[in-house]
Amino acid sequence: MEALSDEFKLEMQRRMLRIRAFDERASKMVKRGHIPGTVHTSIGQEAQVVGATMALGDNDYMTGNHRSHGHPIGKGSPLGPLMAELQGKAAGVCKGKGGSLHLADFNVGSLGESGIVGSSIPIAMGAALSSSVLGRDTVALAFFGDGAANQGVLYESMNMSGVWNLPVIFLCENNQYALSTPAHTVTSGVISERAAGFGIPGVRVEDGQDVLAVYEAVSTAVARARRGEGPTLIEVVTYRYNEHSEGLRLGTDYRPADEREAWLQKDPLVLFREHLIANGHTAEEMDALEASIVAEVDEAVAFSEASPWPDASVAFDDLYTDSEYAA
Amino acid sequence: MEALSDEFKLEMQRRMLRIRAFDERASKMVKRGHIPGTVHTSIGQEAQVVGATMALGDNDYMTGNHRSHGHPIGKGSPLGPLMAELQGKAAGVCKGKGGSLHLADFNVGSLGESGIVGSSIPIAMGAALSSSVLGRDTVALAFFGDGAANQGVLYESMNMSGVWNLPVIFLCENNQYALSTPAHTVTSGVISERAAGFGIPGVRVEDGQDVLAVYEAVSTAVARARRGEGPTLIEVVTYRYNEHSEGLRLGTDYRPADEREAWLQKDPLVLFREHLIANGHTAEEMDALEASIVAEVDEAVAFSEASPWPDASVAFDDLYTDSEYAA
Amino acid sequence: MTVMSFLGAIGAAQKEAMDADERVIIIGEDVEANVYGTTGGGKTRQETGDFVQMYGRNRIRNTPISEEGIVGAAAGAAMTGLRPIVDLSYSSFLYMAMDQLVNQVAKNRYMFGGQASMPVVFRSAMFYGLNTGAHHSDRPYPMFMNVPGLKVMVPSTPSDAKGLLRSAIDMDDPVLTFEACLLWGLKEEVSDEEFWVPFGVARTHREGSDVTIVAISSSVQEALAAADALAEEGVSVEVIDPRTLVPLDRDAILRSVAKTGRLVVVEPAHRTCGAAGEISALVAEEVFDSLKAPIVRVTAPDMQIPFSPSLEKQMYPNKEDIVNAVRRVTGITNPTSTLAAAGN
Amino acid sequence: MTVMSFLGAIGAAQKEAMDADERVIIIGEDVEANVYGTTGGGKTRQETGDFVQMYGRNRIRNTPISEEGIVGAAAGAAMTGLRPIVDLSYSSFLYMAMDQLVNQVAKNRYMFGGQASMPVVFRSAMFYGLNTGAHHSDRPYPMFMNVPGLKVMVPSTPSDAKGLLRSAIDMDDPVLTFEACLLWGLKEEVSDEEFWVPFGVARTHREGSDVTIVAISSSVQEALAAADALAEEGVSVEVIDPRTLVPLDRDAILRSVAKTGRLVVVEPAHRTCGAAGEISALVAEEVFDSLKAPIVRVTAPDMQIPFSPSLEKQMYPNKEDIVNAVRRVTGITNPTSTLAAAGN
Ligand SMILES: Cc1ncc(C[n+]2csc(CCOP(=O)(O)OP(=O)(O)O)c2C)c(N)n1
Ligand SMILES: Cc1ncc(C[n+]2csc(CCOP(=O)(O)OP(=O)(O)O)c2C)c(N)n1
Ligand SMILES: [Mg+2]
Ligand SMILES: [Mg+2]
Repeated sequence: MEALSDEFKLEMQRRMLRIRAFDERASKMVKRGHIPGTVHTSIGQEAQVVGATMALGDNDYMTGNHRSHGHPIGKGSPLGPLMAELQGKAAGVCKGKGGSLHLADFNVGSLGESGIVGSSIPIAMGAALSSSVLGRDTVALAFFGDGAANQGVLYESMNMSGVWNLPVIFLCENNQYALSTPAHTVTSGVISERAAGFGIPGVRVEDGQDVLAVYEAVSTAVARARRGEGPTLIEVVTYRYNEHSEGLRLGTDYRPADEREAWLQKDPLVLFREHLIANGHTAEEMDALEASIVAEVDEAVAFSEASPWPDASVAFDDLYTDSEYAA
Repeated sequence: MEALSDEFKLEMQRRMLRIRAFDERASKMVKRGHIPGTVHTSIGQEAQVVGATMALGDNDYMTGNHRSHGHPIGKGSPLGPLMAELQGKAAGVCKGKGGSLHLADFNVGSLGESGIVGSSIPIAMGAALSSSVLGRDTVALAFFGDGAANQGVLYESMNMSGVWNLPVIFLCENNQYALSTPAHTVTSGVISERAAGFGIPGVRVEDGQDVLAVYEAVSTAVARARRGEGPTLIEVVTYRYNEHSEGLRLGTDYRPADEREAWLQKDPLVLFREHLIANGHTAEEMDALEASIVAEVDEAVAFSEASPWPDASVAFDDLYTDSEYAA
Repeated sequence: MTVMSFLGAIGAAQKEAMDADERVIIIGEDVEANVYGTTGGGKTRQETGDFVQMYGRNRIRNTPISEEGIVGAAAGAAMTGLRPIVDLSYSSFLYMAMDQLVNQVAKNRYMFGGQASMPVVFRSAMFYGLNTGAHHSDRPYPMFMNVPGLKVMVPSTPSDAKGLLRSAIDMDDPVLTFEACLLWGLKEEVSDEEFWVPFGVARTHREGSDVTIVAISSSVQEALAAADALAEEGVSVEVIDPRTLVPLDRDAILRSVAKTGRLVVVEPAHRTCGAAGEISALVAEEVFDSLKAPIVRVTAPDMQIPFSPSLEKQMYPNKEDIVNAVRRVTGITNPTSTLAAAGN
Repeated sequence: MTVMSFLGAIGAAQKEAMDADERVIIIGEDVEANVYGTTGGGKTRQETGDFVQMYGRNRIRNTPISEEGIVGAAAGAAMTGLRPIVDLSYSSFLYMAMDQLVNQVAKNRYMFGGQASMPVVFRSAMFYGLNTGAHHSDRPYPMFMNVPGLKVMVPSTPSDAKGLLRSAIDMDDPVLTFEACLLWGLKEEVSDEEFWVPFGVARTHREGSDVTIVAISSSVQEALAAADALAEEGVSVEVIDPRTLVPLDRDAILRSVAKTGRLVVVEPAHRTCGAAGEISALVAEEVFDSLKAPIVRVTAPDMQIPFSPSLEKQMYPNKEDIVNAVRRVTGITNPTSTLAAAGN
């Protein structure tokens, strides 16, 4: 892979920091009742999110799952409307109708999260089908978890996109748990190795906390897809630092006591900060960058707080394109 | 594998002949309007059916698909009630309510065909789950086609049974076409190779016209399952001699002109007849065997013809076990 | 005008739409070989060539048997610039793709605050009455009426099939069309011009003053036959085909019942929570004061479909059942008497 | 008697059934860690240990996220000797397994002429009203009412939840239970003994003479609150909870409407082709002559569920809506007037 520019790397760190700061704030807001429902944070998984989203071009598409507000941030979506969406405000990116589980920002190619685990995988394949039929050069990437990897639709999608040689990437965010369930107790075989039987390459990124490793794997798949060589399955091994969702308190210790500690030692933000410092940046620069991101999140919250609630009538819009049928 | 007894081999030929004769008769009856709807014959695929069903024990379970009246015959079901079912008669094995697409004979462990392609695969897994939970030593086998192999539920089932180490065999009858669609145009990768990614053995029987080859592969998987070592995926390469369903006339030549001819040279009944003759039987014996099977099918038809139509009220039975809720 | 069968009319609408807009593609199992008869040429494949010859494999997408994947792919494609027509062959296979239909196709536009549009049509045939057994005889359209965000059409004549399908393809919302195979062979003169039948506009097949029959899909033909028979007994029946169930032409139905005072609703689906129940409830709420008699539903019973012809034939509403229902609401018990007073 | 929450009552029924019959097993996602609160001990896990400790992993089957596989496995297991309880967590996930539910679970016994029996229970929670957005707020029970072969229960109190669930588990037919999470915390005294509430028997929560309200699931509580308010205005309301929708206690509903002459039906599902429509149609056909007023449905609109609390709160029938509906059918426009004449 060609060397990445310093500015590009700084932008990687910036986006990872943005996800962390945004999600940490969102977590607090859930606990204080300032965000309705709950949120599923990407805290701990930022390298995997940013390594993948920054390997995509501006016109490329992606779909996500319940744990996907990091993803539009990674793809460059402005924070204010995302935060407003989490709060259910009128200025939300989905007018307050989607919420944390169903963020979408079509402006950056984010075709939406799915609260239904696995369900958005074939949507990404469909976006790749559009590219293919219409002769565009866009690619599409589906994010999903280790839990979602046991939904049959993934294999239907790998097969169909294999047959049709579609420019799609299946990216499994293996954070080793599906809610309370350890992946190894419900997964027979190795996820990335499932690709071979469907005639497509399968790649496993063992160090999903290394943003450059993820970036490289995804870039390779993107280039392949753009060359018309078809789909790739990528499994990235990572870890979520928080509970499955904010506010959820599970009764059992489904995660070994010291496991989280060990993964905290591999915090992707710390690792990449060190990398940047080793490559000519100062600690002060990094501190300043971090502070600027916190300020960005403050602004996003202010933007959201300033927004009114959506008017009750908004609930009755957007079901159909011809509003005559709306109730 | 231990040597098979002569009687066992004769029984193999007997059952293959039975399937052929039964299906050929059924085909004629469809064309004459004596069987309502249609039938999907196993003609050409008898070795694959009998090699698999005879590798199962009497108490073992199996599920089938739309092309599965050969399967209960292979498992030892009497012909009369099967034929009566095809005709929709009262004496049918399902009281005339199932028909060709939904034959089931619980007496021989046949838990039913599914007219919905792929849909009976997890049912077999469930039967294996019963064995496992209740500590029985029965195994279960799911028959399905190359077309069905692209239904996601197959992979959910392979994964679950892999994790739970269930005594189940997934048997793909790859007759190289799904209705009008050549398997190679819609299948990415190789079906049997899909097993590896799910941590279970995958076996490909290239010569599915050789009943002994199929028997050996399935017996190995059955023994494995009974030893508590879990599931196996077996792909058997075979060919259907007739049209997808009887009476269907497809407008395009979706099969190359000479392909069927080549496969007719590998007729499993002829091949095994030759094997038996080479192993001490006479052509006269074989002719007599064949004639006796034709007589059996005649009897089955007579049995069916003698049966009345089901009483109209039968349509309102068997929805629930407590008949009070039937309309 | 050309005499077209119901199936031919569907093929014609697909062809017109493919010609009119390059973004229209067809996705489905066995569409390449035209197994289900709607991806051939104008009339026969021989005459005008088939769709693969005409439009190529880029736009005619023969698929694996992966309904969930197919529907999801079509949804994703519809959100990003294509206008897919998905051939799901039998209605009984829709269940395989239920998650995609309900959770993605129906909800995405709404959830994302209008960012997505979903111009996609899902075609499927209801194969009831042909001795195919319970796995191929479903008539599941009522389920989809309960899912906001989908539109549902149930054409009952060749020209409605052509005009409604064309509207569906050209529409920016997802449409499910349920085609009764009992109607496939039905023929009539259909315009060769492009035309569009609007959604939400019922068709009054026959005017009458004593009873309104609202009939759905293949029941329309049965209802018309019943109306003929009843006319001979002096009962004047109005027969309305809603044509689209979502949106439903409430006004046409309510106006008619306000006029006749009596309603019979006929459909081939199971009774409980069917479209007939919905229409009955609508009328019982909106024009109750006009009602002179109970509202009677004539539907399939809440029973699965048996295979045997000797069993299956009794499972769907037929002319006789409809005549009896009308007699019940008009109070006529003796076929030769004139309109009785009961309920008046 | 013990004070039990709705959720606790479900756990108690599961525990009793597991103790009573070794063939009962529980299959589902996250059941091992008791994420959804029904596979713990009697009251808390700490007190009595959890189900895994009590019954072992052989009978408590924590699954991958593979709903279609799970439901299929349970169906196959039920056909071969087990009696699975399947925890599908949210009702919105049933669509993933729709083919197995409709084509296998509902049809197999019938298609195979009675050879199969299907003793299996599918539990799922309807999470509406909690700002979880359109992917977790479904109330899809009406769809399943349209599928002959399934039974459907919708308990609204802790003791009904316990007694109906026990009946469901002990029954040889497949049952879907829809548990409104708005009721999870609802508490009442529930018998510690084993008891079985029969299917097909409605519960009259309150007797009255002016109007019948048939209310479903969480709407029962809203209806009772409305009835209280209306009593103060001099309107006597009868509140009936069908408890099971398949089979439906038609007689109880028809008897009540024959007495009161007025019907309001309340449910949290979408309006079109919902259970309310079904009950309305039933009454409009069977006891039309007793009816004094239009039948009014109070339901969720035909709209998906928005996330924002400021939007979602208006989406489900509440006490106020019910009071208004009753006023409409009784002709009372002014809350302080007594029962008006309209419709009488
Ligand atoms: C179809 C479906 N089944 C179950 C759930 C409930 N659920 C929500 S998140 C989750 C775990 C998902 O695990 P994974 O795919 O690994 O993603 P992660 O949360 O670890 O990022 C489950 C079971 C769901 N939302 N959708
Ligand atoms: C879910 C579903 N989709 C489509 C069909 C229509 N259909 C019936 S048989 C068939 C082809 C099946 O091919 P395969 O699985 O290879 O079995 P074969 O007929 O070759 O034995 C198709 C598409 C169906 N019955 N069920
Ligand atoms: Mg995970
Ligand atoms: Mg095949």
